[in-house]
Amino acid sequence: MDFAFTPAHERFRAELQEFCRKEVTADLFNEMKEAGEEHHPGFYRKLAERGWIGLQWPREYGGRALDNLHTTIFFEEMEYAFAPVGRYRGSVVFVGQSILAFGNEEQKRYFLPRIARGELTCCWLLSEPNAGSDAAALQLRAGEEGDDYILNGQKIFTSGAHASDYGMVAARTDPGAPTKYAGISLFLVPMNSPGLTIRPLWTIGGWRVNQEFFDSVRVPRTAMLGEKNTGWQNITRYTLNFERAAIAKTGTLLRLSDELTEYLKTARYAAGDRMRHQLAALRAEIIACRWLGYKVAWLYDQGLTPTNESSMIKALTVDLLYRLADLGSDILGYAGLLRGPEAPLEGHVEFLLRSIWFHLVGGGTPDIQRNIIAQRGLGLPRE
Amino acid sequence: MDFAFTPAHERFRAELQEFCRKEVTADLFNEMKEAGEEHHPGFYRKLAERGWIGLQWPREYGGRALDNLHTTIFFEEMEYAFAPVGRYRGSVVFVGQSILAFGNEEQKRYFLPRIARGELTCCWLLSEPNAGSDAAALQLRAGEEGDDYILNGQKIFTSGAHASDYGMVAARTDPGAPTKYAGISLFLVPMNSPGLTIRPLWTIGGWRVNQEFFDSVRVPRTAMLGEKNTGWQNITRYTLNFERAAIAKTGTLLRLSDELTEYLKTARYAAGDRMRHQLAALRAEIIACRWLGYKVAWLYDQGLTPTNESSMIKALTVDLLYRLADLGSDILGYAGLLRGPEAPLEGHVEFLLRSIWFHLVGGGTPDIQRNIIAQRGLGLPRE
Amino acid sequence: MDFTLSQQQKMIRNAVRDFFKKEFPSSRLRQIEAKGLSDFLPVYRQMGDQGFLGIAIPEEHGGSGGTWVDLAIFNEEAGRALVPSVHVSAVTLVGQALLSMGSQAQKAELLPPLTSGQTVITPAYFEEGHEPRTPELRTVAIAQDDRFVLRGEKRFVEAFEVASTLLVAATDETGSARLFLVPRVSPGIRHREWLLQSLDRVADVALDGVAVPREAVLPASNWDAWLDVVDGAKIALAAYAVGAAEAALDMAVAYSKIRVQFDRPIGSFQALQHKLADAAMQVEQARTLLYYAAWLRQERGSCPREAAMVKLLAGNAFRQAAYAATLTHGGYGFMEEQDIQLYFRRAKLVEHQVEGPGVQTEIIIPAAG
Amino acid sequence: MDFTLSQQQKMIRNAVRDFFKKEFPSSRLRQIEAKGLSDFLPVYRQMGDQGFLGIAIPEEHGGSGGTWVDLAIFNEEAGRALVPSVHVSAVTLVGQALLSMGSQAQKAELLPPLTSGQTVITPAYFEEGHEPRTPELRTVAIAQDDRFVLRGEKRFVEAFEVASTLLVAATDETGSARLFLVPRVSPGIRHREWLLQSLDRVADVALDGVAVPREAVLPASNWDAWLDVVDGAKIALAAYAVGAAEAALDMAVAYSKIRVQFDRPIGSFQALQHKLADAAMQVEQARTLLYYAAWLRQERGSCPREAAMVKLLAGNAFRQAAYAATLTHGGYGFMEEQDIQLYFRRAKLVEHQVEGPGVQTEIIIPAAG
Repeated sequence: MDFAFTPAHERFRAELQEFCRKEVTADLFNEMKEAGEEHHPGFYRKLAERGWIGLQWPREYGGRALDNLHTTIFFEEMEYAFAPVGRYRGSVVFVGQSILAFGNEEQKRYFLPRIARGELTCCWLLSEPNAGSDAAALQLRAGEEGDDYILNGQKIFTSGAHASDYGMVAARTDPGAPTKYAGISLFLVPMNSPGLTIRPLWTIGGWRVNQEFFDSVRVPRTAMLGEKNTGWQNITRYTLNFERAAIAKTGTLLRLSDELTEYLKTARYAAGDRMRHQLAALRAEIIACRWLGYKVAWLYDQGLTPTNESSMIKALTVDLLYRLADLGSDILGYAGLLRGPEAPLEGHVEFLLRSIWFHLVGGGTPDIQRNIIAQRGLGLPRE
Repeated sequence: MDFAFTPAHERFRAELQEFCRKEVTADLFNEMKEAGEEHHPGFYRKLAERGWIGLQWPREYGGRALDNLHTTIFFEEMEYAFAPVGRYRGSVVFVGQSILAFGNEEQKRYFLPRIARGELTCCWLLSEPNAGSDAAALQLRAGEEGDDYILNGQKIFTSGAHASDYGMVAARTDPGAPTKYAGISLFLVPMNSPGLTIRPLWTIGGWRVNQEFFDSVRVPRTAMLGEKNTGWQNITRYTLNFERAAIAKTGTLLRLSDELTEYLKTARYAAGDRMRHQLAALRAEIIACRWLGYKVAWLYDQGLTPTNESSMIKALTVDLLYRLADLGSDILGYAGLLRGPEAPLEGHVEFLLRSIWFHLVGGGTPDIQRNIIAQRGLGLPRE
Repeated sequence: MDFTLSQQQKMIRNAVRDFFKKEFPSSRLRQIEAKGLSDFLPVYRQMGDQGFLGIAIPEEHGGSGGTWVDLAIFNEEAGRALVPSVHVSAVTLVGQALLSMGSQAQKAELLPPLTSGQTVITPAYFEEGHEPRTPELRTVAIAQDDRFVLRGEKRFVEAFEVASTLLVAATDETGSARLFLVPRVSPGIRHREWLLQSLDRVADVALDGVAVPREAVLPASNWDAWLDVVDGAKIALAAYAVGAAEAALDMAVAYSKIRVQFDRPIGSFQALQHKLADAAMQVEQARTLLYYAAWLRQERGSCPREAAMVKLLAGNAFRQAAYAATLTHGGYGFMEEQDIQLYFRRAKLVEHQVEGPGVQTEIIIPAAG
Repeated sequence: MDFTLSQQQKMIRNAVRDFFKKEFPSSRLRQIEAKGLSDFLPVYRQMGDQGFLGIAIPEEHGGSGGTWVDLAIFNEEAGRALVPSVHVSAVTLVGQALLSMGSQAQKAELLPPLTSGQTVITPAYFEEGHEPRTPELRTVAIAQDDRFVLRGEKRFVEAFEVASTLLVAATDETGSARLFLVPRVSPGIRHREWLLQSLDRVADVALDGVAVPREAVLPASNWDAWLDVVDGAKIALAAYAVGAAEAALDMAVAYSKIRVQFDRPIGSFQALQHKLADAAMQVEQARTLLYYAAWLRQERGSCPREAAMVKLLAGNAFRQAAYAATLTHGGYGFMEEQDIQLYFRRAKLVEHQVEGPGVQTEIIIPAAG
């Protein structure tokens, strides 16, 4: 047992903090409003310039060959600073990590360095109108035609489809497979492909997600990521676990609980003292989750696949996000309902309460996480 | 909408309070310890003398022909006084009400007046070692032999089996029925029948329940209660709903929340003020449940079968009992763990935390109640 | 005891429900979210024409008569349709305040246009740093000659955008909290508009030496009487919350019956069933207490503890039902184009409206004296 | 960073687990529940022989050495087996107090028999009406000649029945809180025994002019140093809670796999799965924080906030896991003859032991100064 960070970790954290102090500005947010998602190309470029994209990737693919704890520290500090890392998550974790985990050498050599240089952004297309929690029921069809695959169907709820160069698309390549879990393959599809239409879906969280219509979208055979018909296995073994751990927003939890603690110190009122104790109880859970997040990163560094822990950290942190936003709203009182950067705590509590749904639903609902914990973690029988 | 009690209700309540002030004594509890259940024959006799058994039954069966609100008020006041009404519940509500609901004229004329006079006590035998939540899976067999039925099998978790004259026993009369829900019948069985053995099972709540072994217990055909093979329908339509509404211990909730409020007034300490607010939030729910309990009684008075509401009041009150006991323990601090009548609040909080399981499990677990609310109340589909 | 609505009450409920179904579909709410309350005024006036706004105001004052139970029925339906709560501000707070504290002249002049929906008067009583239910207001009203001059800052004034007049709570020279009718366009009034999570608009209002005539004060006004009005409005708002909670639950139940995942309706999954069963229990609990509190208010008058209890429970029920219902809709739940999100975005607001959740437990079990 | 146990730590864990499996089956616990702690002493002495009691006490003082992480490992296993927490009283509180505040003579005389399990000294520091963590004790120690005379009343003294000596917290003439070693059989000591929900026994102890020699005081004792000892014991107890929680959860998981209702294992029901998943998450959360806090205590010394956090979380985890696990057992859950109830009956106790739940949040975020 050793809970110490290395000096390299500490230096990295300090560097991130310094960077965010300088670079995370109000302008950034104003400019993002147009983009419609938590992403800012200029800011993203700066991250690339610092060498902070692909921290955990081998040097031969443009990475820095650092441990996964660096990535966890990166997210924590970025979230603490409310820095925009939405497309970073999509490009680097959901897609980039997947390419590293089960892509072929050619794909790794093509995509990873470009992602690391900030030249190429990605998004991840799994859900369909009729395949949400039951993602394996997806129906988007990829049929073979000569050396190509032709994609037909729909995807929905995709973050950043409109801001990405490539999409990682889960498609059905063998409709006759014995189970729905067999016969799924993944493809890396240029988002500007002919036949691919993107419709914005606006969320109450302010950011947009998208619905995509694939009308005979043609990709070469080489666009396939991972072995044919093993897509579902790769998704559940790799991508979804990466996703779950990466959306556990410990940094946001730390920041908002710090700010609410400060708020209670300055704005004293009768109910505040009582809420201070509720906040303290949440704080204990937040600190526990912080270390659970480090543990998940460390498990990856050990070459393990922490499926159970990834579901746990996701379920725990989203529950904390919701409870913190709700308590925060009570702490701020009516003022906690005001929108915008001039509202108390720059409107972050209000925004979190409204945007909580990205975290609740993304990477699988709380019910799905609990199913996984019960069945994989505790070994309870399926129905 | 009218939430007023009649003068008769008010008088009745005052009468009950006066009676309890006089009759609920420390001796009562000391003497009950031997009996091993929340029942005291002397006290029970006094209830009968007052005419308080069978309040809601027709006069022709020895009842008082009063509305069900009287019964609800009766339980509330008795529970408020911590008076022993365990065998009352079993005899009058679980069994007596069932006889009234679906017994034949002869059974009504035989049993109800005797119960009302306090001469005859009853218990209700449903669960079996392998049929708990899935009560309809019961296997105790009642085979026909001439004019008799021969009962073989086991029952378990029976309150008051050792203190009852008759047991209402659910038994399988048609093992070949197409579903487990068909082929069940109910019998009124003398608890001193040859072949019937009673083994005590001691609970952490201090009271005993029992396990019963039926070794060729013979009862006449006339012992059957309700139509043959319709037992399950009667149980779910009547008995379980009676049971659920009757074990919603609003009186206990009112009493303990009153006492804890008083305690917080006198024993002031830093954490107390915070807990006062938690107690207040529970208090609001308790008052809501009190009226929900009256509503259930009133629905019965309208000739309705409030299945959904009975499950709700049971699930809500047991959850409140647990949360109140847990909060009460925190309010009292370490002293809340002390056993016995010299402990704070006469040990009632400690006892409730330990005996909560009677209420949690009795009449069906919280999960079972929620299944009923979802499927019957909201009309959601079964799996 | 009787837990049913009377025939007349059922008629009210059906009339209100039909009216909102026709006149207030969700498209109308979206329009108001985009453009503000002025787009609501035509419907609001129709509500006045239908007599809905006059419920629990005596006919002699231009009201429709009826009881607090009737008012609860109306608000339950208003909540079900997520109708903007202008009526709570203008009638249940201001109207009732006029009834209990106003002069004959004030009642005669102001109540009829309030109950007809022709006029909106909105209360301005929240202040920064004000400890709820204490009369220590920082806004002051100084008597000068034949006028009062008001100075201070009020926060979170609802329906400001459509109000002709504000009912401002201020401390007079004797140190008592009094209520003053202040035209919204008075010189010395500045305001700043905020957008809420719900996309409703509220205003912070600065009164910088606003002069009103002596008759602008509600003659019988005092802080206790105002708190009693607040208690009444809490019951109305609790009814709104119960109706909204049930509507959200209904939508979730309906959706969960038709949405198929894993080859079965999602409503057949036990975890979802229990989530919705929990919401149903909370709604039932809140509704039972609601009608008790409304009845008590009608029969006994003041009932601060019950008002606090039901505000707390109904607020919780709405918040939790809206959460469970939105979650039931999965990814669709938080898309703007879906209606369920309208409920979620308003749940927390209703908890804070009129009087926030933090103070209710204080009323239910006050600190030992 | 490293989240694994070292080889040596794994050996400790296995040794302790095997020991308790063999020497402390549930039948032994039931025996102690019936007859009291004297029936536990033989096992306790064996624990001393095995070196378990000396963990985190330096070898020079008769301890086994090792770290706070090792101590956490030991306590996790003790909690798993529900071993009476005499070691927390006698070693983690009193032993550590002697280490940090005792004289060389006291350490030399008392630590070896404490770590060998030959002697039990138990702390007496709770008082009626005492506001936790404040030094205002009502028990006083007045210096008279070569003695201190103690007067006051202590509550909830654990392990009193087997203790030779009490470590009594009392206020001296300068107003400082000090610690005194007081033989249990001293003239002037009266006690009253209580039975707890867990069927453990605790004593209220009255000190009615109990005289002890000058050397009975721990020379470096003061309230802050004592609170630091308390913080350490909270980490140990949190470990106990985590182990107990996991054991209860394990029992529930095992039972739910074999218990069949509705023709399927009850563990296949989603509602039950989610209940147990929630418990598993709480245990994981608490355990992660536990090892962080133990490590921090070892590396940095004092860590009151982390100790408070882990006491709170681990207490919650144990209570909720025990509740869920008992409920999983249905009607069997609360039968005396079943083992799962042993966990439920102790969960609330562990929350209150050493320092109750009410004070932990106060430590995590103190009131603004």
